[in-house]
Amino acid sequence: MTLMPQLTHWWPRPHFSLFLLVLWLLLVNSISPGQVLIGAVLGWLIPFSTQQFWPERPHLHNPGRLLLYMLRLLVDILRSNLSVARLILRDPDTLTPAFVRYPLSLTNEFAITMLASSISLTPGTVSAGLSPDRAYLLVHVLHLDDEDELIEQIRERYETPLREILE
Amino acid sequence: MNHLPVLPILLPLITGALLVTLPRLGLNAQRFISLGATVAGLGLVLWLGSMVLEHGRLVYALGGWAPPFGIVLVPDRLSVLMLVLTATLAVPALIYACRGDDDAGAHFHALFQFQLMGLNGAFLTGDIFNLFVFFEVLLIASYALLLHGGGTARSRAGLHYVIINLIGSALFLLALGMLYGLTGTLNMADLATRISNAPQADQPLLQAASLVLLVVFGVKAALLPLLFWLPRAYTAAAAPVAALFAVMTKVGLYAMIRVFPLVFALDQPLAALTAWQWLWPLALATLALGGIGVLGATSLRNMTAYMVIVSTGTLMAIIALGSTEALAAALFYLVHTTLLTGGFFLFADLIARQRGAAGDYMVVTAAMKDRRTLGILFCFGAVALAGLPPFSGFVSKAWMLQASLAEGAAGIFWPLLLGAGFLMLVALSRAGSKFFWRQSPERDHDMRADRVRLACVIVLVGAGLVLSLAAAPLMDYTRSVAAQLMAPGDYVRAVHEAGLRLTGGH
Amino acid sequence: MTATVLPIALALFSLSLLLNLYRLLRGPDIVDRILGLDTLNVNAIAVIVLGGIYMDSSLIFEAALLIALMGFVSTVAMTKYLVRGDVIE
Amino acid sequence: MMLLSIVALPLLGALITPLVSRRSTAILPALIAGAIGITVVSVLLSQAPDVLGGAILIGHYPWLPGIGLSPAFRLDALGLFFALIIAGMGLLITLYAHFYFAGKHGAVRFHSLMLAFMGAMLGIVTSENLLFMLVFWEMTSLVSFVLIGFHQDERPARRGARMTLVITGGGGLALMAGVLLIGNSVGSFQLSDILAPETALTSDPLYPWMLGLVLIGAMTKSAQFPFHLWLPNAMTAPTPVSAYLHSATMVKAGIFLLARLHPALGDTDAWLYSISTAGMATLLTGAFIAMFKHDTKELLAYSTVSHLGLITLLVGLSTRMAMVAALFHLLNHALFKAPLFMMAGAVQKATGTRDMRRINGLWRTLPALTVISAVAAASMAGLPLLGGYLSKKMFFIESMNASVMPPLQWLTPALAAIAGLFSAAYSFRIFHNVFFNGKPQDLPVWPPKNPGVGIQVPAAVLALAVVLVSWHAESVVHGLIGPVASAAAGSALPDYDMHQLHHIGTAFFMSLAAMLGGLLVYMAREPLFRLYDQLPPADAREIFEWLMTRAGGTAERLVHALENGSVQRYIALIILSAIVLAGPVLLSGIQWHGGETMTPVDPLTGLGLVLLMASAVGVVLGHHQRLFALLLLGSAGLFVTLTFARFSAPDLALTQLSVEVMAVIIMMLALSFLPQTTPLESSRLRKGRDLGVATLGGLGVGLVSFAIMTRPHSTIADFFLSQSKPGGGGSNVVNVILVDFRGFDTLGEITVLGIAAVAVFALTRNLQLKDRIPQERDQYWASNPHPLILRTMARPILPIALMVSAYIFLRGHNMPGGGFIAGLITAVALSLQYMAGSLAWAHERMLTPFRPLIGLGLLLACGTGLGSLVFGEAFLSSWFGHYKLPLLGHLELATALLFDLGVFTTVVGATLLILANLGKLMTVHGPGKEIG
Amino acid sequence: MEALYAIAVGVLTACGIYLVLRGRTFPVIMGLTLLSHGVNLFLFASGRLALAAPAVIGESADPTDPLPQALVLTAIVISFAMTAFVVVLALRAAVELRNDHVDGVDPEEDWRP
Amino acid sequence: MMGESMALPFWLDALIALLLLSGALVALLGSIGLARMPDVYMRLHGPTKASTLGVGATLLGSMIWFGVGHEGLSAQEILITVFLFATAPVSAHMMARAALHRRVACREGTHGEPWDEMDRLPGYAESSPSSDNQR
Ligand code: NA
Ligand code: NA
Repeated sequence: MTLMPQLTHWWPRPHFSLFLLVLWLLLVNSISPGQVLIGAVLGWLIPFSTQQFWPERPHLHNPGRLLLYMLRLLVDILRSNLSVARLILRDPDTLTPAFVRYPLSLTNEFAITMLASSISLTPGTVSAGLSPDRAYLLVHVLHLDDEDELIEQIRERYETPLREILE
Repeated sequence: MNHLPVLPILLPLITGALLVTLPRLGLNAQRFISLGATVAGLGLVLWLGSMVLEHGRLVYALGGWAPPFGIVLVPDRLSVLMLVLTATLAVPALIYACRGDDDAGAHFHALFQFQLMGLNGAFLTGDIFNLFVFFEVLLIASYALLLHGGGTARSRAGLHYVIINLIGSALFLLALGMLYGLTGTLNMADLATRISNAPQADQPLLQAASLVLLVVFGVKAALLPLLFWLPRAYTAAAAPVAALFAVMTKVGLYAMIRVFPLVFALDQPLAALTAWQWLWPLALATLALGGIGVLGATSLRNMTAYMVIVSTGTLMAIIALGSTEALAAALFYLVHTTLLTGGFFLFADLIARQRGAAGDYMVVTAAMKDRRTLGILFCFGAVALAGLPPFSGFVSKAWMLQASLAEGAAGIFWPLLLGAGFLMLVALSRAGSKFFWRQSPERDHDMRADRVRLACVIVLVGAGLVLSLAAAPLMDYTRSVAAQLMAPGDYVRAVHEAGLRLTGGH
Repeated sequence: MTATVLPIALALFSLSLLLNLYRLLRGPDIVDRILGLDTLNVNAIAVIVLGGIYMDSSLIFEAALLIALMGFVSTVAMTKYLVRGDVIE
Repeated sequence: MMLLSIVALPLLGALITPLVSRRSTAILPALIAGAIGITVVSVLLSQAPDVLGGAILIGHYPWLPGIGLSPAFRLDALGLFFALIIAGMGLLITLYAHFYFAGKHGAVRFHSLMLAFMGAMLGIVTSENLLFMLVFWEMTSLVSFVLIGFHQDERPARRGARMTLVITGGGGLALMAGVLLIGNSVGSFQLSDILAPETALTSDPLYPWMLGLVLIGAMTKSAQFPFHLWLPNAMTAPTPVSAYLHSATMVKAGIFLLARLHPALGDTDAWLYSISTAGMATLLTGAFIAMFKHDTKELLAYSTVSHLGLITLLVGLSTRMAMVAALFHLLNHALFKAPLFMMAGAVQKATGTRDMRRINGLWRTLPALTVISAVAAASMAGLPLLGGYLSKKMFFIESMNASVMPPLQWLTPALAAIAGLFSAAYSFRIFHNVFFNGKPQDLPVWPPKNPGVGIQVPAAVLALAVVLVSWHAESVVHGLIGPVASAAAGSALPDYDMHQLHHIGTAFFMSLAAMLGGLLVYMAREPLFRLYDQLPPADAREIFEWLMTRAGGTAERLVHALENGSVQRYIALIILSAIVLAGPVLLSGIQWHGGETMTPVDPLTGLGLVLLMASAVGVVLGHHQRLFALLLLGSAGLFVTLTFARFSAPDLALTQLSVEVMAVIIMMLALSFLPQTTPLESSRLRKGRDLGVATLGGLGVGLVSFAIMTRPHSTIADFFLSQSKPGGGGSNVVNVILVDFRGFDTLGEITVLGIAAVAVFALTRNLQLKDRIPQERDQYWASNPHPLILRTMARPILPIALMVSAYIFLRGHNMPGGGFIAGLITAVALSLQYMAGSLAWAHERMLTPFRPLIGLGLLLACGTGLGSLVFGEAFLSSWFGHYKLPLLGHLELATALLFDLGVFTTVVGATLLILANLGKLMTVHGPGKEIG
Repeated sequence: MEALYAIAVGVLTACGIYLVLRGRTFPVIMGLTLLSHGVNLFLFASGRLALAAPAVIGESADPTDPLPQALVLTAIVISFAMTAFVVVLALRAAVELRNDHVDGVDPEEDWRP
Repeated sequence: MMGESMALPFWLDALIALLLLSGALVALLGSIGLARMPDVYMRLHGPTKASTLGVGATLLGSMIWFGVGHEGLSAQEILITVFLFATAPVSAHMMARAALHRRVACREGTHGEPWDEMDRLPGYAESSPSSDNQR
């Protein structure tokens, strides 16, 4: 059913196949040869048969840095939650919410997505929209102190690393 | 191991699945496959019938799991009667459909096969939850078939039909929950045993379950306050579908006479059941309403739909008497009325096709090209349906009247039955004279009736005569069916023994 | 210690569920309600997992997994419906 | 065989006639009919000596002995007498009809029907089995219906036919009831048993019913007041039909029946009063009205009504010779009325009309017919020495002898005399008005032409018979009527003193008075006509039609008041039925708490259930805002899932969850095209009613659920738990039940899903929507349907979800999961691609043969089941095995997995087929493009 | 617990019945869904309520009755199929009849999709 | 009910307890935000971050609890966590987009105007009220 009309690559996504194999082994909670075989077969078969659904192949320049980026993001998430907690428990009237347009310099779709997600997961910001020409992200800020600082922070912490990793 | 009992379910299932698998198959190929399977199905059930005649009753344990744990099919005389009746109706209905009705929408043949599968399954199963499942199979197929061809009337009637049956299904599940919660089993024979041994404290709940089941089956069988979905649905359906639907109301009836005598009346007379005591007045009211409806109908299809109600009212009233003889008479009448009303649905369509925009409405139009043939056919059919001699309607009516007299129920039943017959006579004579005698002065319709369609109608209407001529063996058979039904202990024993055989072999 | 904390955690999540349902019922906008339902789904995952620890069984963790998947898909479907008036086009 | 042939020959003839002669003007049908008539008459005559001597010939042909329905024939004097009239008349009518129809269409049809009728009529009079007699009885009604409607394009013909059928058919049903009562009481439907002296029906408690029902049958057939209305309206039939059916034969069937059953049912006061009253009323009504009819056939029809009344009255009188008089008059009536009808037919042919005000002085044109008619009319008028006079005089004598209501002893003879007077008057009229009475006036056929000799021959034969019977009255009465009457009375009658008839006594003067009175009335006809015209017009046909229309209309209204097309009412009725039926049973002394100890409520579960209820109530309260209600429905689904999870049903939780999401998406897809809000249109009353029904229903279900849960439980579950592993090869018992123990249910279940998907495909196939309603005022749609962020994130989700799906599928047999859930996960993952991309985008990327997928899934599941047949096992028998493979280690193979794969495939195919076809509705895919 | 559960079943059923009696297709369909929830929970309870006793061999000492679970599973699937169908049918009826009243006749006005 | 016989090292037990408790607290915080905040855009913040994190912490706790001696390491929790973190922003984005599309008002005093340049706004470029039904 998901076998597409045009199969272009016999092994479209080696990394992803590996990820699926690990996922499988974790799911079945076993590393018996049989399960490895099944996991490997599925890990190849599923990306193979659905490759047309995921046509873009983002070339990771530096997988290690991506991992690092994730880690930093995680820390940011934790931090952001503490700050958001304070905000939430404050009297909402004292908050100064804002919509901020963040000018994008990224062009890669995956990178934009990653950026938008990072923004949403981190302190007091939610990416609320993307302009059709992908010129800027509309960001809703729960409590805005300084718009420029916020934009600069995002650019420095997320956009720049992402451009380096993904573009 | 003899697998015959399961084949009447599998054959249409596989045929239907095959037709769905090959959606680009040409119409003629579909017809060929569908018709072949239906005819083969007729052969199959006849063969099964001969085996049942030989053994009385077969018990087929699916998956080899002993009852009451696994699902069993228990083809007995009643099953065979219903199976053969369905197949007999299905063949001409399908042939009729193959003349063009099947092309009015998608997947007619697959749906038709699934419908047969559901019907056959319902007639064969010995497990009450499995009965529910087959009810759903036949219902979903019937929803689709009812809507086959499209149009506003169908959408409207279909919506009602579907919603009401969904509520019926919910009630069915409710009753099943009650039964399982109190007995812990689903096999009908086992249920019977457990219910007859149930503690006194559970009796009100079990009775309530039986009454909910009465409502469920009553919706399908068209019992009075539950039947109002029927006239429009049957009037709106495509002719071959309506013809097949003639057997659909009988499924509800089948379920009644399958479940109640066996499951709830193992150790008490049927007539003592609360459900049965309700059935009597409600059925009589149904009969009365059907008669009035026949008189008030404005189209032949609508009239036939009300004749279906008359017939179900009659049937339920007579089975409500609870005697073997009454049951036998009812079963004979069931065969007669199913084939005849089925044939009449086709006939109404045949006429409608000849009369242009007037359709089967009872208005005056130009003369039909084939009005001689059609008129004679109408005459025969009307006579048979109204219960006049020499056709099977008369035979069955005479029998039912006698059986009800023996039960001391003549005082109410006779006037109603005879009165309904009278109203049918009035209505049919009016319809006939409008269709065939009265013509507006415009130019005659010059289209001839399709010969194959005509033949299908002749076959079904002719059943009235055939059933009358072959009444003696059929009556013997329905007597034996009734006798078997009224001895539920044998059923229970047979299933129990089959269970023992299987567990012994395990 | 886990045993002590578990009921407290469950109680806190129950409170969360209540607050989510409040938002779902209260609105005012349909987006608020969707948000309420989405959060309800997320918290239900935690409740299931805590229930699993409580019953010492990970048997129902697939249910949590499915809630994550299904909750996401239904949120997407609903927001898409709001924006496009259609879900699949 | 001989008995059978009497009935069978004409019936066979009826079938053969249309087959052998295709031209409807051919002579062949008449020849066949004639030959059959002659044969039957000969057969009857050959038996006459024996039968009249008292022999009773009986032949049995067992058919349905179980319900007493077997053809059995009987020829006794009574039957022979009637059979001879039927066959003999039939012969003459055949001859007459041949000339009547000469050159006209319809002869074949007519002869065929006539033969059918003759056979049926012979069947009635020769039936030994009373139940089987009904077959013939109804057949005569039906044939008569068709014959009356012979001229289909004439409105009166159609109406007359219908009226006849309704009245006689209805009477037949009453008769059926009566016959069944008799048969039940006697224990047999054979006349030999019923008429046996030891049978005591008259003391049966149901006797009044038997008599009443039989009487209704007889009265409708024999056109007795008030059922007589059909007969005049039946005159629209061709004249041979009127002459045969409606004067000579069919209308006598009722009288035959009374005569036949007289031994069993007669000799009671009930018999006497009911029958003689009916007869007298008919006699008077018919005679009176006949006088005022200007149409020859109508006059004759009312005259027939009157004479039938007379005969009925005689049958009802309990005097010793009444039966003789009745039968003798019956013979005379047949002989004189038939030629008069034939005359009417011939005159119509000659003049083109039947209106006596226009037909005059035909004696010049039709001299022979004038003579014939003179004889017949004289006999009808009761002119001395003719048969009619004799039988009528017998009637007068019997009316005086009768011991009806002693205080009113004079009444019967007085009424009889009045009837005789009118009878004489109309007899004069029909003769005088037609053949004399000046010149014809503007006839349609001018000059009147002689229709030929042939058509007059049968009438002449009958006129001759009138003379002969009159001449030899004594021997006819002694030799024929006597034995017949004995047979009818059930015992031998004393010799009838024929000299009494020639005696000049009271009866003679009554006859004379009637004659003269009749003459006077006839002379004074013009003022009488004017007087009659001033009576309020009471056209039976109009009344009948009005009644029928009214009945139809009332029925229609009544039915539509009940079946009013409101499904809300139907649903309420269904639910109320369940409540009303089950409610009282539950309330009568049930112990709600079954005795088992209850599980204590833990707060979390309690909260979950409360939230579930809150969601449900929220759906109700918020249902006017549809999307909102849908969200709450989703929430309710979530809490149902949690409930299942809490109460140890992980499989259910998984299934409920996946199904819920799918269902909500499907509902949302549909909601795109539906109004977003539900109007506030229920009245307060309606809401109250619904709330009441809902409360009762919910209360009932809740209480029953409680009652069940608190009762002890013993189930077959132990078997499943113990056999799941060793027998089914899986440790997830629910899954083993689904794919093995009760795999057949699952097969049915996926079939339902597959059918539903195919049905959705069929429903949406020609439904193309390019347009939809705005959700709210000034609503417009975003132009970008596929936001980038969603699109990007959806891509990796698909393979991961498929992996999860594979995992859920493979572990299903041992752990919660299985083909169904895996299928839904796959479907949901793909539907996310529909949402993030588009239908077209997704479909470019996959083969989309969803229907084949459904079919293949079903075939796979079914094929797995069939596989076991090869090994001699029952359908769906499972097989599993454990293998130890080198390198790979432990491996378990089970057919159940294959079955589950079928389930998986069907579910994926069905779900996607539904989604895709709903999704395509607003998408321009090109007209009629099929998806799936 | 049984009592509360029974109340929940009753409330679901009552809500379902009330909605099923509405005049527009969409609430009716939602009512049918609620009704089937109620009925499924009812059927489920026919095997009695058991905590932490899934019918998976080896998972618990005294597993609950698995049969009602299998029945409810079948019922869920069937009612899903039926819901899908009736939704589409309601849609089709609304398009063809130009209103979404269950009887196909809008008491107020015609609505055009 | 829970396997209390299982002896966990104290620090692990404490870690699990901490994770569960803090997770529940954080999640509750998110829900409080959902309930308390004055407009839909502000309400989005709580669930998107706090609930996701809270549930994530709970899942981590569960993973450790089951991983250490109960049933072995199970992937479901990892998968769920990853999945939640991946999808929460998307959901939030979609919801915000929907709210914007529906022109749900933001609280008084919100800085910035999301709708000021209608044609420049996400998803609005090619759409106008007059052409709403033509696609
Ligand atoms: Na005249
Ligand atoms: Na769409």
